[in-house]
Amino acid sequence: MKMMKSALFPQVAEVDITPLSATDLDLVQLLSLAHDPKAGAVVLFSGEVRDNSTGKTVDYLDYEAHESMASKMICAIVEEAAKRWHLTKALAQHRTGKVMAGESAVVVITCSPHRKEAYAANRYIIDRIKHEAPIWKCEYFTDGTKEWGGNCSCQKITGDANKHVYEFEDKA
Amino acid sequence: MKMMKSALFPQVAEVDITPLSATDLDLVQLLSLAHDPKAGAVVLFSGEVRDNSTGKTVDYLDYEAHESMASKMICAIVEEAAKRWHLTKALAQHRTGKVMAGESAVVVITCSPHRKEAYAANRYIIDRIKHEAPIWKCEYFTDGTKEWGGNCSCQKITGDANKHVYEFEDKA
Amino acid sequence: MKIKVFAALKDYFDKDFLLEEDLKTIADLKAHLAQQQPKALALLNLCRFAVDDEFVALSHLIHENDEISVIPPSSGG
Amino acid sequence: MKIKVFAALKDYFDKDFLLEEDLKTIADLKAHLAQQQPKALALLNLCRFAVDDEFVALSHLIHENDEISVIPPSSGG
Repeated sequence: MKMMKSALFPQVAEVDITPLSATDLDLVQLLSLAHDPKAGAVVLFSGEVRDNSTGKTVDYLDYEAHESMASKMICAIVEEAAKRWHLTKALAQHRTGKVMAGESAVVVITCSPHRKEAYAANRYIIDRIKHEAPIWKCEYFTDGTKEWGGNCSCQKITGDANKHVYEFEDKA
Repeated sequence: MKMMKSALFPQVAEVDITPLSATDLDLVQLLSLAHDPKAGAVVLFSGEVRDNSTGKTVDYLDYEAHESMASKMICAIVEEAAKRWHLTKALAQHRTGKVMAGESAVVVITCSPHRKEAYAANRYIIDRIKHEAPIWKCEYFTDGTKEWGGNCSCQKITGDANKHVYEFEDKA
Repeated sequence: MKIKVFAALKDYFDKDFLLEEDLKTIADLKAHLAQQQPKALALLNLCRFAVDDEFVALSHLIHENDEISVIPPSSGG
Repeated sequence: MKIKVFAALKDYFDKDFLLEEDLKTIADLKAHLAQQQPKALALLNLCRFAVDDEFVALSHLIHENDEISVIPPSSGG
């Protein structure tokens, strides 16, 4: 699947990757794909599996996705951000399956002539993916227990588990 | 030179790199140095040489630095950010000498358990380095002309070429 | 209709199954699932529903051959 | 005193040179440099001065063996 549709956003070079990956995210390859001599600013975010959660030692996470919906949603979020912030390139890729502590679960790369836009778009993309994409983590601890990842705490503010508070909005 | 002094910031693991580099910035090596299983969020900024500036095609930039002052200042900025945002790791490295269009001139990596702090600290570090570190670029164009890089436009607001406006402040 | 459930919902339901009941709307489906597995009610109340990969409202009318996904709140990233 | 200049200042001065003049303060040094190279005045007005790698004010008293850096506004990154 193409992350970018050049027909819609001719200013955005296509980055030909899948938004979901069942194997290790290759940050080096993704960085080189996002490389663009027209972009003065490149921002990469990597969300990595922490070695502890709620006081317990994490062995690994297992990510489940509604694959067709998550793929479409990630592409749409990246495209919207690319348009809104006039990015020269943008991509996002999320792991599925077993991700060990210390490994990357999600990567977002945004490229722009100026750094302000690259940061803002990057934050927008990761916040929306985390809040909205139908992807779920199950934490497996070294003590043999497991736990489905809780959703965000936005519900305390919005009163709806599917309505979210976005920190990027005041920066857009 | 150590980017981090663990005696001052025992929560920050030392990253043993020089803040200035006369050779290619090795983003892959820097990313692997910054890797930390306690950090859920890794943000990398790469400032790259654009292939055009003021309507002309850029061949390369040549970066000059007051090396001792720039090195100390970059270290101090990174340490301050690490302390302020409780980063698990942080590093910054700026090129000196000839940097071709498309190559990276400066890299900042920030690691934190949560992404908000990693983004804010990253932005803080690059903004302060760009505004304050005694480093200067000279642009060499393909038409054979050259031009010393202008400083930022903060003076229009502050009335002083050495007083700057920081976009990160409202997010700290 | 074919039902697909995800994540913690699989502690209560098979990951996909067929329903032959006469359910008119998504709200009817939700009530039916809660009746089958009362302990899943709190989680079902947090879920969104999708038909053919598009989110739909509780008032959405179900067609016989719809494939309906029950989507818990996201916990990716 | 030893003077070091950087970046565009090198279009007007050697990158380092010795000054034997009797200059009491950094302000005196700045005036002296502007007198030597009037075209550099606009740039000198934007510069900061550092002694032994520390920025100093224009009122700073110069010592005989000081190494003084004239620092144009940054344009790194």
